[in-house]
Amino acid sequence: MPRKDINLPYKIQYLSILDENGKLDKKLDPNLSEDLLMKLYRAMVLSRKFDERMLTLQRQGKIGTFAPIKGQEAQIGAVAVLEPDDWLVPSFREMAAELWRGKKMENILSLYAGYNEGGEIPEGFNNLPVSIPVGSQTLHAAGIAYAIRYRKQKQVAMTFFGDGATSEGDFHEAMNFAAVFQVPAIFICQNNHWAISVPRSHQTRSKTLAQKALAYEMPGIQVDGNDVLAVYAAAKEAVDRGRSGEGPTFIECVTYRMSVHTTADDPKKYRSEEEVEGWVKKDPITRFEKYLRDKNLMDDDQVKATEEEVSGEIKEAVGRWEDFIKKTPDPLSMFEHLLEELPPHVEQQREELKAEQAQRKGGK
Amino acid sequence: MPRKDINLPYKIQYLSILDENGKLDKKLDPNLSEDLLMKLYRAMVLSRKFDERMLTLQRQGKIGTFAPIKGQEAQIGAVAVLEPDDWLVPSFREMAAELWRGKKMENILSLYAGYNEGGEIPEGFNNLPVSIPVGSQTLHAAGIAYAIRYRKQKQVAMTFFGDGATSEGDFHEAMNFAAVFQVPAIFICQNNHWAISVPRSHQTRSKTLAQKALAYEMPGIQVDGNDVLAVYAAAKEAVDRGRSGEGPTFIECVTYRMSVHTTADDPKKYRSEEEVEGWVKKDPITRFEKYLRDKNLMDDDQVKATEEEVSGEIKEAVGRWEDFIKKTPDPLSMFEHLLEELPPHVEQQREELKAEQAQRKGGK
Amino acid sequence: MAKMTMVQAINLALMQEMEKDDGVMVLGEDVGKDGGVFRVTDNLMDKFGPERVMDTPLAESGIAGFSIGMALHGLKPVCEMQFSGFSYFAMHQLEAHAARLRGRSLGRFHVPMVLRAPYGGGVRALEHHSESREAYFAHTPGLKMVIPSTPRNARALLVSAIRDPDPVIFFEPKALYRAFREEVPEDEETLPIGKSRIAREGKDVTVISYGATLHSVMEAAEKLEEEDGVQVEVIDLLTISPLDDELFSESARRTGRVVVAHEAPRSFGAGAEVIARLVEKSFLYLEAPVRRVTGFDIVIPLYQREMDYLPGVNRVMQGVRETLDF
Amino acid sequence: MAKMTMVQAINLALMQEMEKDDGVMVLGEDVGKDGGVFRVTDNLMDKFGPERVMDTPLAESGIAGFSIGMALHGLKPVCEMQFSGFSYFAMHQLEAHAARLRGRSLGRFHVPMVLRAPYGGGVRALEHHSESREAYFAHTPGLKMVIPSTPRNARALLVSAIRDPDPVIFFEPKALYRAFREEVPEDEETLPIGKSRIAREGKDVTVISYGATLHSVMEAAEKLEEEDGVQVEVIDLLTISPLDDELFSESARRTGRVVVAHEAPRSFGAGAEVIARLVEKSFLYLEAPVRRVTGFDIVIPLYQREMDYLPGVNRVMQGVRETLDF
Ligand SMILES: Cc1ncc(C[n+]2csc(CCOP(=O)(O)OP(=O)(O)O)c2C)c(N)n1
Ligand SMILES: Cc1ncc(C[n+]2csc(CCOP(=O)(O)OP(=O)(O)O)c2C)c(N)n1
Ligand SMILES: [Mg+2]
Ligand SMILES: [Mg+2]
Repeated sequence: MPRKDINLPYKIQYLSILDENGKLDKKLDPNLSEDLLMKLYRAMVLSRKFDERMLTLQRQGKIGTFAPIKGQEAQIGAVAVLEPDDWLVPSFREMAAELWRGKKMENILSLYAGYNEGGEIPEGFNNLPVSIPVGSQTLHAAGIAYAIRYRKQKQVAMTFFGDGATSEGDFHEAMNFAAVFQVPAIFICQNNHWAISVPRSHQTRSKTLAQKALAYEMPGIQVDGNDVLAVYAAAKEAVDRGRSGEGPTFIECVTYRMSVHTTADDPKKYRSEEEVEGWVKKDPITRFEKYLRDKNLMDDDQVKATEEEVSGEIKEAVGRWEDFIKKTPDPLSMFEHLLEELPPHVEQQREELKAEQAQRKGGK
Repeated sequence: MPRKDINLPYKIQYLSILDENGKLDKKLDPNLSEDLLMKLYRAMVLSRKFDERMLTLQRQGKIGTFAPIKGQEAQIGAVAVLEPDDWLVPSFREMAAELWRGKKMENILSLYAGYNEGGEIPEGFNNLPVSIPVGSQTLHAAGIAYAIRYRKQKQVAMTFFGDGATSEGDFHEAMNFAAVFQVPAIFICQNNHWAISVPRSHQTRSKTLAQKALAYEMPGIQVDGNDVLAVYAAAKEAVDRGRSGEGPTFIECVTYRMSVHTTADDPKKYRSEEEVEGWVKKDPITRFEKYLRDKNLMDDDQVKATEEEVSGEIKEAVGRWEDFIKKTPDPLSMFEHLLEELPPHVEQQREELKAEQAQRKGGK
Repeated sequence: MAKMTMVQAINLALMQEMEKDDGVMVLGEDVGKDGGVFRVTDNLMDKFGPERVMDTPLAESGIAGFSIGMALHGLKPVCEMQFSGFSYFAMHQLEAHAARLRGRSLGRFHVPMVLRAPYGGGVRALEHHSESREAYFAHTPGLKMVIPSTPRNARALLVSAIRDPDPVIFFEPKALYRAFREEVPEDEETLPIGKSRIAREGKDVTVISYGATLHSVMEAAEKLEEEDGVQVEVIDLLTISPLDDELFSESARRTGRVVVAHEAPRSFGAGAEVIARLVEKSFLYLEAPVRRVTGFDIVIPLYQREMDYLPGVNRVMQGVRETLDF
Repeated sequence: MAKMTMVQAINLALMQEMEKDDGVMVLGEDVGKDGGVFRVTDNLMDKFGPERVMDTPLAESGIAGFSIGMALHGLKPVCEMQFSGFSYFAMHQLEAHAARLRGRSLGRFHVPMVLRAPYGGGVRALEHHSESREAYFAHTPGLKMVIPSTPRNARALLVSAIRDPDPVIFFEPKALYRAFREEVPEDEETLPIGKSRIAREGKDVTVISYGATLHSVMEAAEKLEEEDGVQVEVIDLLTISPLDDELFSESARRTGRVVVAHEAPRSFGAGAEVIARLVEKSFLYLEAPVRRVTGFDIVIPLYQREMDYLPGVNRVMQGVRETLDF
């Protein structure tokens, strides 16, 4: 057909550095320091163990519904590129990234145990709190990044969201705003193959999620999201681009949600055990551990030592959290932080609750 | 860089058949019957003249704000492919398409003169009424098309929207739903270069709007939107695709809003006269007329006759509309068509108004 | 008659309406294979296939707008918002189109859709999973807003909502999903939309409520009878809009004393409208100010403080007592 | 002091606040080069450049969400919804984030944004250009909802809104944009958010109103004085939420008779909340039912019937007379 082809800029590429067996593609080695490599390893192990611990606590009824991150620990590769004053704009499945950026485990436990206090933001870090309305937070990252640009600062805003989130209008608007205003925002899509029971293939018809970046003429790349080095390398490129004023980047991290969607979910309804097992081989921690062993940075003893160390840390955090609970925080705290000043009629409602509390305590 | 390229299916093409001088690219001739060619011509002239008439009526204060379509008459090429029971899902700048599909001019006048009665849907046609919230109607087309598919019918749903509309989340969601469910929907983007004062280049960073279809793995094409034959050909291909169960299509029609955004707008604030004049050369009617003259289907006399004919038609329609107004429809009609049955408390409000009206009539 | 939870009763309504009318469609996030995150749509996909029970992409405006389209072409979509807290993503589709297409087309088209959503607190859920914002929809002309309170009336009202020729927002009090069982007849049963009911008769004071709060009110009424010998009449609104102001006005005229109870924030909530109607229709009968026992005008806290936020039995009792003591 | 239209007064507020604080940003559809479809933001782009006066892509949720982000990073975005009828596209961003980020972050972050939108009827506009849905936002804890009524108070309230550390929805009665001029001091002036004012003193009856309707009420008050010798006190709410229930309650206690007037649909509107507060706070002082003179519970009709829809002078007078005759 003699129609004219239109040449489109940008193409979509795929990046993988460490394969499933921990073998490194040397040409692509981001050459991280040994110290950083070890830190990444430790953080991934900590996240895995803490996730397991949370699951236990949930099953024991000590905390409520939460979204496990098992299998997605290589997300740490992305935030490892950031400075504390860069912005992290997470969804609800970035516990590993949050821990890396100072979030206290006891706060995470409190949040999922139903205490607003768990929302505490780690000092010195620009982390937004967990955002549950899918996709909605991506716009905040775009706006923050604009403010950074306007203030001529060097920060970036990195937002995380799932494969399902790419279906939301807000995602589209965020990508478009970010591209139009060329802001230093990094869009990290955690394509973990499932949005609760809906598989990636049914969420959208496109072959990749990365290609959605073309709609906004934004650089987009697909990376092996279980390869912490690939995630790091892609994020580094994107962050550098952002800091040097070259605008936003979209990164699709192909990973897998190895656990339940949330603890209220039963994946047996919609996916096979085999599928899950297929991904065990691609586990981000095992392959990274193999790589470190090959590099002689890691041996059996050190693996054990790391695990013990993080288990100790977790135990301490759980202890601090239990102490927090024992202090049974005042329910009147629900009236805090609504607005800078509580309006009189709400103040009055607070008094109603206070009176009721007093009455309850005073016998009855 | 040794990253792997990902091959994406579909590419974006550009289609133009009649050039600015009315010269036909023979290889691409859709071979329309002379009868249809003449009908298209006549309809375009009618739309142009009616648009001009509306502008006069507006300037005289006889009708209120409306969105002129001058320059976008080739949109008729798209609806010319449809059957009456196909669905037209317009925005607010498809007067030409609406007229083609049975909409009465007197109703259009009534609508913009502030009478809800103007919303009357032409009998026998599945035309949705004008939709003002930008982009929102695209979802209705997707849903209608799904219902068609579910009922195993052969209809299609064709929706129109502007370049600005592609920024709305609803557009994104509609494209995604349509592609995922492979429904017979045709998305016709009237890229008229402006969304009020915002130029296409600032609306989104992508080189074309057509490439946005790639994000949904939907066939997308850019056509010369001032070339009624190209619009027809692209729409025909899309409608055939839809009818044969091959899913949706996105068509970007590159055209130009030669007049004001609405009669409340002053384009001098944001665009140059030269730009507008540049587009006069690309006028969809002049070039089509040239083509018909070259084909010996048209001569001076016929041009004149057509213009007189349509002017007569318009005059009659204006007359019917004036008669409608003289009948000064009952304000109580505002309570009609809220729900199938008016709830008692609204019925009571209707009575309040009725009493007030009676009182007013009965001399204060 | 089988004893059913509200989840089962709603499932029954969907099942039977889908059997009866092949134009009834179910769509939403995870409503198909997963059967919905609360299992309300369980087994529907097995029975009716993925063409009628559709797992959609994750987009609420998309779901609502797509449903509007389906309805325009003659189907009867019953779409789900996974939680009412995400229904505001679709607010513009509901306000601008679902509520208006009948009028805009002078009656040529109409939008017989149902938008179902679990709403309200009490299930120890995450943020955004406990809101009660029925007033948004009740304030929108062209929409109907229904909230059932028991398995049986949930089933009957949902059937009516599906058959209704106009858009119905159907909020399901998720705290009641599995809270108790009730006999639900296998045979078809409907309840008129726009009518409330007397849930308990009494002569001393009227408490007007709906949804999960109704059950706190019922318990409070029992206790007040036991402890104070007071006979509380309880009105269950069932439909928030159009509001049936006849039944509660009539009750108020008898008792002279009224309390309104709901878990939504107090200000600009449904309670205010109830009071306004009472003032308009029964002013001279009111012997005491109408009290509102409601959620506070704050963001509902996470679950540890949720029970202090929600208007429970004690708070209702106190409200009634104050109203009686006035 | 110059005599200004409301458009000019709002423009002045933006101009001066932008001069004073380089963190104040203006964004929205056509607010830059075009100066806004009502020219409210005229000349701002020339003066402050496109980095501070941003023509955004056409996406309301985008504008709101982007503004939230800007506010989080310390700026003070004043974003515009071209018409309030399109603000529901952003409802979820406002409800889920603007209103909650302070709480969710335990006060570490806050969202000092203003969302401006022309609202209400009376300018012979197209569909979706005449709505009054302030109750949606007033019912949303964490948001403030402000509606000015004159050029001078529009300017002063907008300055306060911009300086407010929390999100403020600022609805501008578009019928008043150019309806009349008022002296507006060049020098800085603010008005507290959350406070209403007595627009006219009187002793016989209180009419509570806001926005464009306030002016019908004022005219009705004059006429009632002339024709019936009745002295009407008029309260201008100015802030819808948080509602200043002190001032109008105090007035109601003096007059004993109250009418509430607004153009929004009656049911579940702001009038209901006013009545509820009156009942709660001043029950024993009310000598007659509080009447609502409001828009009907229907979709506001196109402009030929708009004046029959909107509560005009006659309807207010009738409401007052009925209240006095009770
Ligand atoms: C706007 C909105 N709609 C629905 C939900 C309910 N919900 C929570 S998570 C989820 C799936 C998210 O999928 P994805 O974006 O892929 O992220 P993942 O959970 O896989 O990390 C849904 C539907 C929500 N939180 N927000
Ligand atoms: C959701 C929404 N936001 C804003 C508006 C106001 N508005 C009407 S038309 C328009 C520009 C539309 O541009 P485009 O989509 O390119 O269509 P065009 O007017 O050029 O035909 C705007 C902003 C609207 N009608 N709906
Ligand atoms: Mg996912
Ligand atoms: Mg345009």
